[in-house]
Order: sequence, then structure tokens, then C-alpha cells
Amino acid sequence: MTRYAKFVIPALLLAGVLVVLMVNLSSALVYFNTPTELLAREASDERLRLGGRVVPGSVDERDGLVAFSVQDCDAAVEVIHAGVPPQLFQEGIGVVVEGAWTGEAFQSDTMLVKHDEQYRTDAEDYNETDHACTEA
Amino acid sequence: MIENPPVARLDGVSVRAGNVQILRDIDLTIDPGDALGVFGANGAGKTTILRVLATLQPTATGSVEVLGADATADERFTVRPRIGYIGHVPALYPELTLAENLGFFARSRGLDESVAASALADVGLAGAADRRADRCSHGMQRRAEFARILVSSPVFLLLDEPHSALDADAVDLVDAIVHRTVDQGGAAVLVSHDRARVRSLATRTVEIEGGILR
Amino acid sequence: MTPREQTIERPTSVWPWITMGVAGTVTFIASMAVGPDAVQGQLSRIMYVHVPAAWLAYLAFFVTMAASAMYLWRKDLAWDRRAASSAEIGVVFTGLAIGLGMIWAKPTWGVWWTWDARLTLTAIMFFVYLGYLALRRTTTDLNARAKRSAILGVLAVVQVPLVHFSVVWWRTLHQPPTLLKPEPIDMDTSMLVTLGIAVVSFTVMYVAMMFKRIELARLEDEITEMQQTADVPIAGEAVTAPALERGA
Amino acid sequence: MIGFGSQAALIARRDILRERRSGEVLWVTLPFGAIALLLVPLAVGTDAPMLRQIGPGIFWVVVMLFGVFISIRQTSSETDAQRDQLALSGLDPAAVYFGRALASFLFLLGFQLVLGFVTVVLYDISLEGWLILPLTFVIVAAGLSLLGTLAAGIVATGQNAAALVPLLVAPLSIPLLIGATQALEALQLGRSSLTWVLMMIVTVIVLAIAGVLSAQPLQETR
Repeated sequence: MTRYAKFVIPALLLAGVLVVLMVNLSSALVYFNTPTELLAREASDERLRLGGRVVPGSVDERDGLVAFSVQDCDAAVEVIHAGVPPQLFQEGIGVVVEGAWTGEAFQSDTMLVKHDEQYRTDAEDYNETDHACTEA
Repeated sequence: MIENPPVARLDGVSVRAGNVQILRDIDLTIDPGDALGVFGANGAGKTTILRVLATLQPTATGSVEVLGADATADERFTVRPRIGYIGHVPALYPELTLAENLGFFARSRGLDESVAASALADVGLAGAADRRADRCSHGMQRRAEFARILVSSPVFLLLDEPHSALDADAVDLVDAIVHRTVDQGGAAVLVSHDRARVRSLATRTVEIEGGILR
Repeated sequence: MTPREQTIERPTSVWPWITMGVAGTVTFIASMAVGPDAVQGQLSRIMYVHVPAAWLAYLAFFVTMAASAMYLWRKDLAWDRRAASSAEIGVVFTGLAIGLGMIWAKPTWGVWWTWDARLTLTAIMFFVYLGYLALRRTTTDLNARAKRSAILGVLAVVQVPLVHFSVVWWRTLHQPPTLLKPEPIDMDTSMLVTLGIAVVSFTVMYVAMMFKRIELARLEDEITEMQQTADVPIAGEAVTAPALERGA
Repeated sequence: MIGFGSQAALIARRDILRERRSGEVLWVTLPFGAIALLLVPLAVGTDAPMLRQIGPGIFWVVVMLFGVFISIRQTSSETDAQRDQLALSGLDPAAVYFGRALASFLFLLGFQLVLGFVTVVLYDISLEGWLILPLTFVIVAAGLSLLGTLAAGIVATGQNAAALVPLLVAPLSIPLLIGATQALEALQLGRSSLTWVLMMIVTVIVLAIAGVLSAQPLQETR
């Protein structure tokens, strides 16, 4: 170790600095986009993942399609999902949908339910407002 | 004793590899001017004892001191360039020419490549310098290995079967190299099963049998 | 050469087995007694095995790292056995955590597997430690094996914090940690107690398994040692006079 | 004794010279990689838009998997006798490590350039945002050569080396793989690639540290 201290210590420091920088810039390392991010990129027709909380009262199921809104703290996006939603899908829960943005609604064909790190035996105890913003 | 510290000293050394005990409780002192012949059957541990003396072989027990350095400590790195070890298998890079092989060796010791060229000439390989090592006969490769000794002039020579695959000229060359090293206050260890050859060259001999020195 | 009578003592201690049984039972009872999660329902019970399994994987790989470092420092094969035993247990529990996670994921997320940072990094960690175990099978020389695997054992631990904090650093599908985080824990006390019991029981189980595995590793090494010493051919004895000379 | 840099250069020169004579990378690994690129469309279907989309990913997978063989080729073919002589040479083990990695780095860079060209031709790839490519090529080549040299040192020679080294290297090369693919994609989608580039650079630094610290103990293991 002492033989190579001249190399190893600065290299470790450099790596540390870069890691900090990377974590701060890590918006690129995301599994899904928030509604706000999605709205900022309306023009794009690429395939995306959108994540957020299902707005209570927005779910409308018919003809094998499910329409609902997904929100974060600042924005909400209309989603039209083709297919059967997973078992846990319900109002107020976190979801990640995969599809493309058409300009008015997000057309999704794949839905994943994202549950958070809260565990409560009684639904009343769920801490909804807090997590609607922080998780996404 | 103080003026002439031993070139190498083994004290209670044993070596294991996998499931075999290769060396057992070896005590051995090699003084300056010694040319030690080590005899033994195939697989008796001759090569291993050379590798111990070259500080290359991890030992299970005992202490090894080579050229004043403890062979288990980092000091060994400082004495290694003064050791000349020739194994029974040539260590040349097959794709490189003899000149390139020797040149690499010379440069690794901080020497100029011209030293390598003259060493090759000294062992009688000037004409084959630009031939790839894998296109050379075994004997030529052995000669090239001895050219390495001429490049670095080590004080401690470790030769594994030094005379094998060599013709009469080359055998004389080996003898000359050993004599020169020993006369200059260095030491040599020659491991062989060819007793007659080595006995004429060695100042003393030992037998190794089943990993034990006799 | 007739083999001398040599026996090795069979491990007789039953306490590790009893400990493992008790710890497993306690975990099972506790996780069945607690109420289900309001959103996830009965599925939330998987947590009481999934979380401790993941915790044991972290713990085991840290122990491997520490024991590997100790080996490199002390050159004592006992540390190598500890490192290897811990890695083996870690691989088992990583596999368990992944398997249980998949079973949990299908009904909740809706898929068995997805490429979020947590899942991908866990899979990488699993394969790297499988590589560690594979590396140990390539050398028979105990010291060479110990040294090579110790170096890998120290290097590979870099992934453990990466796996754990992946859910904090990056936006993932996997939920952030419930327990090992600086913020207050968002969980009912009854569930928290159960999870606590499960984590402690699993840790006790790990200790018991380590005890057994190290004992086994020591016996394995002892057998090798025995083969090395008395009765196995020492160098040279493997070679005898050629038959041609003796025969005709 | 010669300086650290010259020692590394000496080793790199030796490896390059050996490769020039044996031609293993040029005549075996490179064509094999190109064949892999040719086989994928036959397996997944020759649908032009889809191939255009998956092309860069396939390219990087081929680089990672075949790059392993390039970065281990000489460490794992080294004989015990050669290793003994190298240990006795007094060369700094860390310098030897960097020298080996340097030679592999150059081969890998060439390998990437040729296969990159093949990919563009076969898959009709859009080169939008290509300015990031020289950077990712360099970083991936550096990371993969350091990783392969390190793994080959840990496994050393032996009958299982050829199979075991890829097992060790493949999972650890994932940060490079993800970084390389995402950096280009991010640019093509008009986003910043900085995070991905940083991630790859961190990986390279960590590998260099690991290689330096383990070089000496590994040299002394037989």
C-alpha cells in the first residue's frame, strides 16, 4: 500500500469526487420519468416510462382500456392504458406505465405497480400527501 | 563470517504444493565461491529448491535468506535482479526473435539493447539473432537463456539441468559462466541428475531424496 | 505403502441445527401473527423473509471482505475458511432474496423481473460471488487459492453499498429501504417488531450456519493436510525404477 | 532501474510485438466478433427499423464479450517459466499491470473501430450524436483492458482460466456497457451524457486502483 500511496490516494479522492458529482447529476439514471419531465418533452415520440401516483377519482375502465391520471407534485398526465392492470392497481397507488406520449394522453401498454416503503395494517394510517411528491 | 556473509541460507525450510510435500526441513548454507551440485531423481524436489533460492517459491515453514535479504519480506524485490535463474523450460517468448527476447530482458534491467546483441554473439547465436524463438531448436533456446546471464552478470546463479540439450561447445560455455561467477565471489547452484558432468564443475555436492537433503 | 489408520472427528455439535430450527420457527410464527398490509394484503408477509435474506447477503459479503483482508494480513488459513464460508452463505441468501423478490414482484408490480437499478445490481452481485466460488474450485493449493480469492473477496464488496443505495440514489421501481435509512421508519410498530424479530433470527441463523460451515471447511482442509503429510506419496516416491530394467 | 512509465511501455511494447507476430486479435477474435454481428440479425429477424434500433446495443455486447478475450490473451497464455523470469526482472508489478493493460487498450480500440464500422454498415445505424463515440470508445477500452488484465491475474493460468475469466469479467463490465449505450442514446434524445461518462470514468479509476493494489500479491502467487 505504502509503495503505491502516491497513486492510490489521489485516485481514490478523484473517484470520490466523481461519484458525488454523478449522484448529483443522476437524473439520467432513472427507471421512469415524472409527469413534469414528460410534459417538458411533449414533442418527442420516443417510448418512455412514466411514473407517479394515480389521482384518486380519475380511474375510468371500459372496453379493455383503463383511463386515469398520474400526478407528481406539480403536474398530472392523462394515461390511457390498453390491457388488464396488475392486481394491486387502485386509486392513490404509485404506478409506472410504459408507452408513448401522443400530445394529449399517454398511451401505455405495460403497467407496473410501484408500492412505496410504507407498511400499515390500517389504510387510514397511510401517509399519502407526503409520498405523492417525494417518491416520484 | 562478517566479511563473507553467505550468499544464501535456508533454515528448516519445507514446501508444500497441493497434496504433496515437496521439501522437508531443509538446512543449507551457500557461501561465496561455492558451486553447489544438487543431485536427485525426477520429482525429488530439485527444481523447487532452486525456486526457493530464487525467492520465487512460498515456503510453508523455515526461513530463507538470499543475498542478505529475507525472502519472505519485501526486501526480496531489491535482490532479485542480481539472481540469475535458468529453469529447465526455456522462458523465451515464442513469437519474439532471440534478439527481441534478450533486448526485452536487457531493457528491463535498464541496460542497452546492444548488450543483448553482444551476449547473443558470445553464446554463438549471432547468426540466429533475428530468428523467432519458436523456430529455434531446444538447444539454441537454451543457449539464448545463457546469454541472459551474460547480459545481467548475476552474482547468484541458479541453473536447472544446465547441460541438458546442449552440444559440446555450449557445455563449455556453461562451465565458463559458472567459473566466472564463482571466481568473482558469487555462487552457483546446479541441479542435475547428470552426476558426472556436474561433479567436475561443483565445489561440493548434496543429494536430495524425497524432499530431504542428504 | 499401507495407509496408516487416520480418522477425523466428525462434527457432533447439534446446537447450530437447533438454533437454526428455532430461529426459523420464530420468524415463521411472527410473520404469520402480524396483520397484513392495508394495500398489499397477505403479500406483505414475503417481506419478513425477503428483507432479512437481503440483509444477510450484505452481512455475509462484508464478513467475507473483512475475513479476506485478515487473511491477506495474517496469512492464516482460518481466515480464508471464514471468508469462503461467509461468501457461500451470502450467495445462498442473495439467491433467496432474488427468488422471493420475484415472487413478490409478480403480483405487486405485475412482472417477475424488470431492469431497474436495484434488481440489475443485485443480479450482478450474485454472479460476481458465484465467480468467487468458482475461482475457489480452480486451485488445489490451499495458500494460492486463499490468496487469489482473498483479493477478489476484498474487491467484490464494492458492490454491496451500490446495491443497497441504488434505490436511494436513482429513481427505481423497487421501493426505497424501509429500515436501513436515515429518515424515520414508515411502518406500523407491530410490523416493525416482526421485521425486527425476523432480522435478528436470520442473523442468529447466519451465525449458526457460519459455525457449521467453518467446521466443515476446517475438516476439508484437514483432509487435505493429512494427504499432504504422512501417507500420501511425497515427492519422488511417485517415480519408481522403470519396469523394463527389472523385468527382462 | 528504469522509471515506472518506461517499465510499463516496455511491457506494452513486448505485448504489441507478440500480437503483431501471432495475429491472434486480428485474425481470430476480430473476425469472430464480426461474425457475431452478422448472426444476430439472422436470429432476431432482418427487420430494418428494429435492427437500426438494437444495433448499438448489439455492438457493445459483442465488444464486451469478445473484448474479454483480447484483454486476457497474453496474461493467461503466459507460462510459469516466463512468469518466474518476469518476477525476477525487478520490474514493478504495478507497471507490468499497466503495461499489459496498455497493450490491450490499443487492441481493444482497434477492435471497436473495425466492429463499429461493420455495425454501421450491417445495421444501418444513424450516426447522430457520434461525437460522443470517440470518448466512449476510449473509456470502454481502458476499463475493459484494466478489468481483463486484473481478472486474468487473479485466475492466472490453469485449465479453467479461459472459462472463468469471462465469468468474472462479464458482470463487472456492466457499468461500462450501460454507460456506453446510454451515453449515445442520451445524446440522440437530446439529453446530457455527462452522468454516464462519469460513471464509466469512476469504473476505470476503481479498476486501476484495484489492479495496482493487487499486482504484487498476484505476481507472488503460484
